[in-house]
Amino acid sequence: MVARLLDLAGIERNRVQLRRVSAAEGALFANYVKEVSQITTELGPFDTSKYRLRLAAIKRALGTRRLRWLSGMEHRLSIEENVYGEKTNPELMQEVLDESIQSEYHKALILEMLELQPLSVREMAEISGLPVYTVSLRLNELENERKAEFHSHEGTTARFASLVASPMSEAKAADDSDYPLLKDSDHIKVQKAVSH
Amino acid sequence: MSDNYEPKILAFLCNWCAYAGADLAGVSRFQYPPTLRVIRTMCSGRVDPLYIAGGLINGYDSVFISG
Amino acid sequence: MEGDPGHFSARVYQTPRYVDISKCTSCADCEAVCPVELQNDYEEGLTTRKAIFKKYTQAIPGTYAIQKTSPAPCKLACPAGLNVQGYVQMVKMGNYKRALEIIMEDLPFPGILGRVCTHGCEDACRRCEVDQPVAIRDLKRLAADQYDPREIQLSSKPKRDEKVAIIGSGPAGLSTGYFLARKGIGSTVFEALPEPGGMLRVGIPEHRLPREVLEKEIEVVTNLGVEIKTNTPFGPNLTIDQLFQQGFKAVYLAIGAHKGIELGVPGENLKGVRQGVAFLKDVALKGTTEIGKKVAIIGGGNVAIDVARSAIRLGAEEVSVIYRRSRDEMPAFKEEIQATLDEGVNIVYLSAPQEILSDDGEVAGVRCIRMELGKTDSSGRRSPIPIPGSEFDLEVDQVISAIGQQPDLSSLTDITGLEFSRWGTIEVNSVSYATDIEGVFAGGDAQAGPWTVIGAVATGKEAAESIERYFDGVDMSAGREIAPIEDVEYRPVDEVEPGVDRVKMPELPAAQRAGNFNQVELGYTEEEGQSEASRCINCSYCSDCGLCVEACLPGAVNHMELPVERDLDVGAVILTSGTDVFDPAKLEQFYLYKHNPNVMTSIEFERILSATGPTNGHLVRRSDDKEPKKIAWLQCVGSRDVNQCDNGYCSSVCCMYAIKEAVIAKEHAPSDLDCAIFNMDIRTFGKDYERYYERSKELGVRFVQARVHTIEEDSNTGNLLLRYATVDGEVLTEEYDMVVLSVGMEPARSAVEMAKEIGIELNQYNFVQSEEVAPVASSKPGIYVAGVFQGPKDIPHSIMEASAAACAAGLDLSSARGSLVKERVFPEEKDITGEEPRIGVFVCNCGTNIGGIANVPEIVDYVKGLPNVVHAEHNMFSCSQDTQEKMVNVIKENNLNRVVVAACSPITHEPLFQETLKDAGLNPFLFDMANIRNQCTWVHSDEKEKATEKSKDLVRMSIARSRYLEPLEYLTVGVNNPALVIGGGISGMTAALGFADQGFPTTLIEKTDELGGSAARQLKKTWKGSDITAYIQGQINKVENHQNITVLKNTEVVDSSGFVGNFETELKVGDLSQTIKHGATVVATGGRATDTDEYLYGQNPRVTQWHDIEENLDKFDDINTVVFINCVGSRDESHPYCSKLCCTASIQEALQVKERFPDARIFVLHRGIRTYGEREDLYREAREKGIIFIKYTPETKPTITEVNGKPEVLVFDAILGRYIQIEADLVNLATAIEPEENNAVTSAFKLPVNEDGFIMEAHVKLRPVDCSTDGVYICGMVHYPKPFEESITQAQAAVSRAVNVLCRQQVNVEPIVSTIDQDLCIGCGLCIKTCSFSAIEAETIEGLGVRAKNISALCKGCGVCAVACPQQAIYMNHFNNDQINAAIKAGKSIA
Amino acid sequence: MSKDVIGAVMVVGGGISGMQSALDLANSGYYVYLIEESSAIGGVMSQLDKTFPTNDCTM
Repeated sequence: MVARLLDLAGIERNRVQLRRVSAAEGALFANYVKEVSQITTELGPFDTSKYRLRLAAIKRALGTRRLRWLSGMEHRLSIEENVYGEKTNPELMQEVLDESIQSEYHKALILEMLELQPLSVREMAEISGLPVYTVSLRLNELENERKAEFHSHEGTTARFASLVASPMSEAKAADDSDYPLLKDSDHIKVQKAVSH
Repeated sequence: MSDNYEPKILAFLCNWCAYAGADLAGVSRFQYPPTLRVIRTMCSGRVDPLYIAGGLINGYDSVFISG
Repeated sequence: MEGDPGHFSARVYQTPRYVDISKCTSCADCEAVCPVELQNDYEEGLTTRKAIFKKYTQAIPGTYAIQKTSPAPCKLACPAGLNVQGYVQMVKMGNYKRALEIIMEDLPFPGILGRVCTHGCEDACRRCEVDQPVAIRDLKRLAADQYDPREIQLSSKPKRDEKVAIIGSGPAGLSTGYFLARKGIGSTVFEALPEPGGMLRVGIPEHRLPREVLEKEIEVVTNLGVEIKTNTPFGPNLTIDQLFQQGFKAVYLAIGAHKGIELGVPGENLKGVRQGVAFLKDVALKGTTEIGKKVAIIGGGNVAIDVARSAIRLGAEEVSVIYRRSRDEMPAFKEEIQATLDEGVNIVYLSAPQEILSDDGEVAGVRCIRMELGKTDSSGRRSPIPIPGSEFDLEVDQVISAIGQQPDLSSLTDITGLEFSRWGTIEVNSVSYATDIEGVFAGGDAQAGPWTVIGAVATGKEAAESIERYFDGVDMSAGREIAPIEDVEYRPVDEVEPGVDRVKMPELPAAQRAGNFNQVELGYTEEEGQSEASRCINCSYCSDCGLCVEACLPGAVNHMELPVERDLDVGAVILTSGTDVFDPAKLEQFYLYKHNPNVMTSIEFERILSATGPTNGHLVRRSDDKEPKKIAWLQCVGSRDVNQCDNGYCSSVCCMYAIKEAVIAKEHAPSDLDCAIFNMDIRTFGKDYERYYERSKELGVRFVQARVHTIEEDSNTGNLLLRYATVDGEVLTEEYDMVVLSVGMEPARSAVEMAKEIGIELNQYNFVQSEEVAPVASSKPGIYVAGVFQGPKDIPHSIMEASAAACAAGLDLSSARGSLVKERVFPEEKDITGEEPRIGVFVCNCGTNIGGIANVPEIVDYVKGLPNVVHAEHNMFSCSQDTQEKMVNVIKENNLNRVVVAACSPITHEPLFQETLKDAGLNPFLFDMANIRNQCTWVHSDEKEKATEKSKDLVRMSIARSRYLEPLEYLTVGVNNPALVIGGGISGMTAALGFADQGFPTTLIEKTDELGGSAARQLKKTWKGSDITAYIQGQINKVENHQNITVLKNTEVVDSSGFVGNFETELKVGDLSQTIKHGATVVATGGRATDTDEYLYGQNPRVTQWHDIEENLDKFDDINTVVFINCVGSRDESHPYCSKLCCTASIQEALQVKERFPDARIFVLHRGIRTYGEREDLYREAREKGIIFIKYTPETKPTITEVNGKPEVLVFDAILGRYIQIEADLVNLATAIEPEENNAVTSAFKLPVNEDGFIMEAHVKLRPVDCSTDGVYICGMVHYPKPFEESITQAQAAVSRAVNVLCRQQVNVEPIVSTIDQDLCIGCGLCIKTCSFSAIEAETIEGLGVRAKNISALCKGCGVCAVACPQQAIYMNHFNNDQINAAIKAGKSIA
Repeated sequence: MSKDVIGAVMVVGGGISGMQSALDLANSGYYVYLIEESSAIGGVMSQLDKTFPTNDCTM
């Protein structure tokens, strides 16, 4: 899933590497580190500023209930049979996955853009490089989900604004500059102390 | 690529498999480039996709997960 | 070992490690300096290791140990007791300084003795058993030549004020002065001659001992403050009383033996006749002396040879040495005799002088007489007898006699109280060298008679010791006798490769020797010395060179450690002494094992495959390091073999490990590796083994049914030719790159000896004799056995037996449970809620492991600058005892509430530091480790700055993470201790009794209405033939009226909830339900033989299965042909596994039929007979009794048709190559075994079941009795089909595992678990599905609906649920999001 | 069975069986003396690379 998102954001998929190493394979681990370092060196330094917006979108997309549900259920849905003993065929499964990842990513991107200031569809298309048609389609979905709404008119162009506080902005309000990711809600700590 | 450019790689190593494997590489003195910044987790399953995104946002050049 | 069950006292001998476990940090600095290379047994001799070694990298205890036996033969042979092996090893390493330090511990004159010593050590050198002895003397000289002995720093005791007078500056006198000086006692040496050195000066000519060497080494003594007064002969104006008056507290007489012995022949006092010693003295002192043209020298010792060679150098034209015996008896050095012959001296053997002829007062000749050798005289040499009438004359103008010396006692005779022996030597106490006069001692040649230089030095050393004791008023001879050392196991000689001959000492060519006294032996070059020194075979392993002591920073090495004999008072003993792998060297002529390096045992192959092995896991041939293309495995080497070795049993594991090695080898080898396993039958009978075997076929492993008898070798390629006959009789030869011998197991030799000693009965194969009804008990009550010492078995079975033995031992001692176990008590924990983080950082140097690469002080300074860090320091070894105590104080003084240690790996050391935090009253989870050793300095050792940078980053990440650490409490869960056993068969009953006898109340439930299970119904005898019906009935009675067991028949499990220690299970007893609370559950629902519709079973009464044939034997009387068919329904699609029992059962029944109907023809149709372990004897017995075994394959299955009422079997016989027809009277089938229906139980306790319906254990190999849900254990056939005694073993094992939990009041659970926030949770159940430990359950809370709830006791803290939760409602203790994010950010940013 | 029973067991041999017995006994409240001939426990199993049938590493 992360790989698909990276593709969408135009970030090299190879920047995320996975390997399987057992506790006895010391030599293998050393070789993998060399391999991964080599790959990363070839990819060159990763300039976060260039991708700041799109990374924020990825983060927001990954935080959505839909994608987390899908990543949790993916294994079960594709491998195990359902109640009637049928298995979903893999291609269909993949299609559904790709489509939902893409839609969530685009919506997240739009919300990130609107985060800065109200924008029109055309402006958003220019900034994000997405085709106008996609932007308006996603914007429409956001409106249905009451995450974005019409904001104002300027001449013939209509601008929209986001209704949702993105985890990014919430962080900005809370404390220092960097982007905290997943904030533990405070009352978990209280609840934990009580339970045992 | 200038040779002094040293990539920074965020590594999530599972405590029972990869981390122990890395220790063994150390004991047997297998040399490898000092690019890793290791975070030990109880299992590779613990690595939330958000951490991967977090890693890239924070400027790591790549993220390496080993179970 | 004595005593009786419950109270044994065992005497245990502990060999010293010579390394203190509490101090050693296994940093390996000592190993780097150790000179001794030994065979590494752990690597099966493929690599070498040092005398100080760690058995393997991950060894526990992870510290070093030194292998050392008693002092080497060379050290014992040397009169002065030099540590020969020590300095020879130092010369090998080129460390001449260290070599001299070792030598000069016992000898002040390395250079001198390096040239003139009689080297008794070389005769004792065990290298003689290989080729020639090590040239020890020449190596000592090399050390003295390479490094100046005068610069060696010698340890000496503090100065004392007593003074000693030493008479005579020979080797004895000077060395006494040397040893006294080192004891802080000053001494003055009085020498009669103008030059010091005694015989060294005047007795040994310069071509053997150059002057500068003598001068240099005398300086060694004088540098220590010994004063030498020359030209002061002992006598009238220098008497003992005067010396005592001058303040000397002791006198040491070392005047040597300078007087020659008269020839006792007429004409002796003619002018031309003189004494050899006087001759040498003149040459030494005056540089020359008058010499005749033709010189005759009488005598055969070193003095005679020295005189002869000196005479040649002084210009004598013709020199002849006259010796009354033959060359072999000459006492002079062999190499000296050879040298003198080279220099033109002729030696006249077997003749003695009778008279010296004179011509007007001048010597004109010498009349000699021929001798012949008679009987050996007292000196051990054959005494010479003159042959009458064999006189002959030698025309000479000078005669020098050198037939021996004796002390010149002229100056001593008037000393009252001085005794003399009949050889004219001073009489002393043989141990203390004290004369009868108080304060007067004697030594050297004057006391011992003419002896070696090293002997004189030795007397000097002993005398110095006595004088010191004399001054201290201590008994001079107490504890100084050297106890003889018997039956020492030195390093075996066969470990040494012969063929490296002794390095020849380079010599001055004979031509250049005339006319000068230049040194003849030129001494070794460094290369020659080092290659000669490497011939030393290190007899006592460690050479005591002491380098490791210096190299060890924590000072953990202690060579003085003594072996300890301890008496252990124990209640029970368990023998798990394991196995020695069969050594195929005995069968070398067949397998070329030692001969060709490419033939190796399976253990060696394991080492080759191991990532930590000699080739780091790279699969290469040993002969040329090439990657093999074809490897062959030969099965049953040393097993199932009664003609070449008497191991008639099958070792049970070789087939499986051969397949595994083939599969793993294929993984290692890049190209397509061809693996072939030559076998008689492939025995994969264990759980999941058959699938493993099938999968290996898919991976391309070839199985050739043939037993290769001999291996030939293609000598130039090193390849191996295997000749074998295939099933259909064709003889093939194949060439292989490597051959692996699947060697079997033998009981460990040391274990067999021990068992005999403590009176344990062994069976014919030397495994422990045990009954089937008590498989882990031995013949001696209270002593149990487990593992391979009980019989050949695989690891899962060994582990089951280990637990069973633990249960049996526990049973005996349950009254004393917990009596000797100590609980560690910690100070009260400080509450830190609300405090700002106060972080303490401890960076470790780990000797040079970290400090040598990363700049530790720089890291410490950097860390001081980080926020919340209130204290930072670095230590040499953080894990050492003293640093731990220091850390506790630092934590308290600085009121720290977080601790970060930057050192090695948390996996190995986190618990250790957590204990330290507890000692400081801090919650152990407020701690984090940065791994800057294993994952940084050790792996970036050549990039020092980058390693330092990386270390800074890693420490910063740990600090960032530590800011978010929270105190966590161990979750304690109460345990109620009744046990529930499900299934009343043999296993169930054994388990129930196991619990009940230990005092745990037990409920045994049985589905049917009677106990005994399938075994009771079917099994009459075990494979060994012992009748078990009585035993089963006995068990049933015991169970039914045991006061701790409640038996519930016709009972089934409905449902169960709770977790380990707290189960609540609902039962249906008959038709009323009942719930019980219990702490552990043992599932023993057993298995049963399946019925089949093949082979007319059920249609023809003559076709029976398993043991039912016994009824048919009584029913029918026309029994003359019986056919057994194995693998009916096993190892095919319906049951793709081996039911393990059938082969043994069929053969057992076949033998019974043969017994009752001796002339019946019996056939066994099989797909490979799997009589594993000692069951192989049954198979052999069956073959001997004429039972015919026919192998069929799944494709050529036999068929049965009914011909007038009798089953007629048609089967293809591969050996005959055609079908054969058997009219059988009876047919018996061995059908597959399935588990009894167990859905109710498996769903109630959430137990996973494999495809065949058997319950899956936590780990098929290492935890074969536990289930993945803690607190539930399985045993008997429900786990997998197994014979009667293995069911009993597994039942006892299950009890032992369960008692681990039941015996406690409460169970501590690691707090690293997940916590679900039920407000955020929407009850989607995703976490419940993803948790593989079923540690989350759904709970309905009114008003909220369904919510997920943790079962912390079962949670392993992996965190998979936290990732899967769409609501991000799960919080992971100790690895929560804040901590991980902080670490991610810290890794990159500077702050 | 002698009268004063001692709650300790001597396990002779530090291989896989010895270690398992020792662990079981220690966890069941008995004091264990584990007697090993060589300088470290582990026995023959520690020399193996992988174990069947799961191909786990033996370490």
